[in-house]
Amino acid sequence: MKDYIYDNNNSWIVLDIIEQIHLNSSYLSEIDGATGDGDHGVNMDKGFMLAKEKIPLDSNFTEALKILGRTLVMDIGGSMGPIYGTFFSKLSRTLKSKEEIDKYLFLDALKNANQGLLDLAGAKVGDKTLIDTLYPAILSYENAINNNLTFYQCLYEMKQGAKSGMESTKDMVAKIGRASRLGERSKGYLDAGATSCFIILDTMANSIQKELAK
Amino acid sequence: MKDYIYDNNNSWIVLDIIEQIHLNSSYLSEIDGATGDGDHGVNMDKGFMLAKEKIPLDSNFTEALKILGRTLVMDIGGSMGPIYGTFFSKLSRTLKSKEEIDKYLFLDALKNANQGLLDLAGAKVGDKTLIDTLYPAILSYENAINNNLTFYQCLYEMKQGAKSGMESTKDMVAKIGRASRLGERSKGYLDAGATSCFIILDTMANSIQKELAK
Amino acid sequence: MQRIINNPNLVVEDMLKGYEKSHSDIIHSDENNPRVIISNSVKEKKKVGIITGGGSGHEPAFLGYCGRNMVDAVAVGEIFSSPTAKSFYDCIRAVDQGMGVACLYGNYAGDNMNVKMAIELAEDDEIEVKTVVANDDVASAPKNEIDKRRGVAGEIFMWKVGGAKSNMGATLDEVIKTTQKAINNTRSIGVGLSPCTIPANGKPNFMIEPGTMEFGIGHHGEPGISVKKLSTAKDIASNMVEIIYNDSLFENGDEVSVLISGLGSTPLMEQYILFDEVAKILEEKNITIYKAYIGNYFTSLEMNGLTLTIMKLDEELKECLDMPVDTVGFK
Amino acid sequence: MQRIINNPNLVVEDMLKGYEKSHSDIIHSDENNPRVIISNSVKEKKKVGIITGGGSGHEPAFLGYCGRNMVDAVAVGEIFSSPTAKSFYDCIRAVDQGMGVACLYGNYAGDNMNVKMAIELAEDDEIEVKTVVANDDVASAPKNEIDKRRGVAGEIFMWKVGGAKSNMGATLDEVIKTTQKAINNTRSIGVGLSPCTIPANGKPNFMIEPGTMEFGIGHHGEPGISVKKLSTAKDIASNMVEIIYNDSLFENGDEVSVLISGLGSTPLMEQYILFDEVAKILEEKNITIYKAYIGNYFTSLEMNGLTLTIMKLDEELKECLDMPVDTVGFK
Ligand SMILES: Nc1ncnc2c1ncn2[C@@H]1O[C@H](COP(=O)(O)OP(=O)(O)O)[C@@H](O)[C@H]1O
Ligand SMILES: Nc1ncnc2c1ncn2[C@@H]1O[C@H](COP(=O)(O)OP(=O)(O)O)[C@@H](O)[C@H]1O
Ligand SMILES: [Mg+2]
Ligand SMILES: [Mg+2]
Ligand SMILES: [Mg+2]
Ligand SMILES: [Mg+2]
Repeated sequence: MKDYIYDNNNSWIVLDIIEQIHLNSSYLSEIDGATGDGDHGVNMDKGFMLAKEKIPLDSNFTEALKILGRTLVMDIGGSMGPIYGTFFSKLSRTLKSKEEIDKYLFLDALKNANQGLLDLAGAKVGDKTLIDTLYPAILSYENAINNNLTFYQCLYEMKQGAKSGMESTKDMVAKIGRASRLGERSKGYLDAGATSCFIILDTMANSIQKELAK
Repeated sequence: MKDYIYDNNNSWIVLDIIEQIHLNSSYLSEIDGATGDGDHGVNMDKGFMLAKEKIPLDSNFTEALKILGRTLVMDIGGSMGPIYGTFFSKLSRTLKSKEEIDKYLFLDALKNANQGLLDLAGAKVGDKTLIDTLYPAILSYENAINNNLTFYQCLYEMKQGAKSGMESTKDMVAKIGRASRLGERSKGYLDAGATSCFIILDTMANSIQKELAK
Repeated sequence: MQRIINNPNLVVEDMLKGYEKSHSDIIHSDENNPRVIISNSVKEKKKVGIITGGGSGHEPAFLGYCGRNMVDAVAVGEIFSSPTAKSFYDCIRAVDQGMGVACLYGNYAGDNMNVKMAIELAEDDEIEVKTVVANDDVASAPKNEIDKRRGVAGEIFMWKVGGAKSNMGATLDEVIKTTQKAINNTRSIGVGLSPCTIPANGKPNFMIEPGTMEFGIGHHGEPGISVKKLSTAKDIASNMVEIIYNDSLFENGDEVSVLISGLGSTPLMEQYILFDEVAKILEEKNITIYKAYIGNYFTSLEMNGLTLTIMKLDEELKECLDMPVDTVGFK
Repeated sequence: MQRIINNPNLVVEDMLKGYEKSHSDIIHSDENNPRVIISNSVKEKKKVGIITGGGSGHEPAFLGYCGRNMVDAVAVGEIFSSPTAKSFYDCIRAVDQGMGVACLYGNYAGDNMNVKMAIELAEDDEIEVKTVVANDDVASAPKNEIDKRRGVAGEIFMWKVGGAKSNMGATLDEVIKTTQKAINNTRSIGVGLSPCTIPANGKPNFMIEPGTMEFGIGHHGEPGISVKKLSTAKDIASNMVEIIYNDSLFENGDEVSVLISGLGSTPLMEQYILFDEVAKILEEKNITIYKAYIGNYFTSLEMNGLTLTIMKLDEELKECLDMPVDTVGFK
């Protein structure tokens, strides 16, 4: 098994993410409906499907990330547009510095994306947002690197971190965004953004793992 | 016992009517609330109390009727203002032709008032309005005259007619005014205007009877 | 009842106080009768006086249409209840300048009676008063009983045209003739999606089942033609235009003005959505929209629903519509 | 959900179609972006461009304030959701004439982010963009965190002043300075009596118990300062004025403009009743009302409730308020 993937010709990883968001869009809206305005799936689907049209099948992974990021920033508005848009754009910008993407470069990319997001959106861990998925996912990934695990294994750890991060939002009281309207009553429900963020990270990890195993 | 009353100095008969409307105003609004907009008592009370201020204590019966009629026409608006206003104005106009009011003159007055009302308001017997009280009341009064009963007895018959007229509205379906909104569902409730009309006729009859008995 | 009021029996008084204070640049109330709202432009030029009046709860109607080049004086009634004969009479007196007065109002029993009595009073003062009685609501009676139809939002076109015509210097007869033409050329239809509550009553006096709508509802909740399943804006628009069209007034090639009025709690967004559908249908029928008005022009407290009004235009009516006015409710 | 719509996910698209058709005398949409509404008066004289944007569901805000002497272009978002960065960017491009663009919008996370990104895009085109961010809602954060406060109906005064200033020929810095003064001089407070439902969601996402009100509620149902017993208009007015007054801006002798906006289903009648009480309190405090605006100026779909906005005036702000405009929502 390789311990890196090529940037070249790997836009399918991004298309996988788009596919999963599309398949889960009703589910995401349903979760958002419990504490928010029930449109998270619709918002995400709109932007991701728009990007799909624009991504050439055999383009680079980072090129596809860039198109997705730009489409989200430009075309979905709300908070999700700039937030996920920035996330994917920053990923792209870091990853495209090399032709081979190894576990260290991927860590840098995740960290830069996370920082871009924190600068822009101002949510903190514990606010019951997608940050609560992203932050523990990166932490688990970094721990795995520090323990000298392989890229494949690091991605496995990232998925675990993302999952428990997402699940942790169930017991949180929303402090930001629409769900904060409910205060204590927001407890007991997953956060919609945390869930979509899990789907994104989980799918990306799975696809990279597939590529590593080729 | 006399078989006529004087016009002179008998404004108290009108003041009695005003008093009874005032005392029953909540009840009238309550009935109106069941099928209409719940303001019949308020509407009536406003106009009648305004008239009370303007009626000198020792004035004539017909003068008081005229003031009441004019006040209602001028100052309460809606349908009740013109309808009851016309009713009392027409009563006044017929009755003031003589100084002594006997049972025949009173019949003329009732008939003229009734005609004025029909010309103006366009409601028919059976529409579930105050006409359903007024019409049988006049009919009973006229029958009593035809049977050669005394003024006092004729008034008793009028009260009976008014009462059963009012009660007949309970089984009617409203065809006019606000309650017609309910169609069949207006059944089972007294009509508010029919009830206020009963109070007016009943009180007027009682007071004239008192005067006759003096 | 979720309401921002003081005494529910004094809502009209309280509203009028706020109205006068906030619009003293446009209107004032009669010195002796707070239920009479008079345009500040009254008598600033010699012309036929234009008055109207009706129950409250329809704001901005009726008082919002009082102002330069539209209505000169408005008689204000209790909620959903005709103004007094005296208020109509005071309006007549406030606006007459010897050229007569046009009283342009809606076809309701109470208003008919009170206007009739006010006119009798004015006769004693030798003021000539003529009337136009709006009967634009196609849902309220069949065409062969057109005189029984109620007036609804079409009254706004009636006032606009009457006010303009009078300001062009027309005689009373001319004002009446043109205004009558305006209302003869106007048809309206309403739909109700949820009821309203009169403050002094405290509960809605009718119900509309969720998922249904009352097609043809009146401005005070008078029963509609039928209770229908609540469908799409496209369907609703098509039903509304159809019933107006079936009244055999409008034809291929006509030029019209369209007015959509929310009844109270229907968001503007939905009014525009409905308008888009109406415009598409009219285009198909080769009817041109000269002007469109969309908003809460004639309400029924917080009722959910709207009315659609269409007026067939000719050059004279267009000229009247185009005249600028200075009122609270219309521009 | 009792609504007159077609596809609940396309309400904004459908509304915009109707809006454009009915107001083509005042506005048009961008050739390539239907979510950008542009005043027909754009570029008719050389001046600083004025843009804004925000979520839909607040009609007539934001697009109703687009027109001559007010806002030159408006970016239109989904219901209660910020417009895209691209739409803000397209607005900037549509109005720039080399004198720069003032983007005057409300303080919400999404809008802040999207405007920020649009400005970055405009930098590449060498268009200078400066912003004023409305934060008039006193209920949304304490005074020492004034930058966290949300923008609500005070945005209308911001647009009015910014639009007027730019039309007087001011530079970008001057426009920004005066507009910032306008919003610094403005305070608002809202009360909610019943919730609203986003069409695509289908159910209200919060509840207000009958007999209570949410004092300090935001324009999208953001939680208020406290849930209070629903009391009289007099009490509500006094609580509203007091919280604004406690922000230590207004003083004895001030001249102000007052704007009361219904949030959707609150009848005009109640808005005037509240205004009357507000006017009485201000009079007691020796504050003079220069101009008052009452009506559904900035709504939240069919929410029941209203906002009170007060702006402290000086000669410059009065001159700006007085400039006539030609928009759908304001006159
Ligand atoms: N400032 C923020 N930073 C990070 N995430 C946020 C922020 N505000 C909201 N979110 C996320 O956005 C999600 C909701 O997204 P979505 O439903 O698409 O937008 P909206 O709330 O405008 O309807 C929430 O579940 C939360 O995770
Ligand atoms: N055209 C009419 N002719 C006779 N009586 C009428 C007519 N319309 C309504 N009424 C009477 O009016 C009564 C209601 O009066 P009220 O409640 O004071 O007025 P509103 O219906 O305007 O609220 C009804 O109960 C009915 O008896
Ligand atoms: Mg959402
Ligand atoms: Mg009643
Ligand atoms: Mg009534
Ligand atoms: Mg949303």
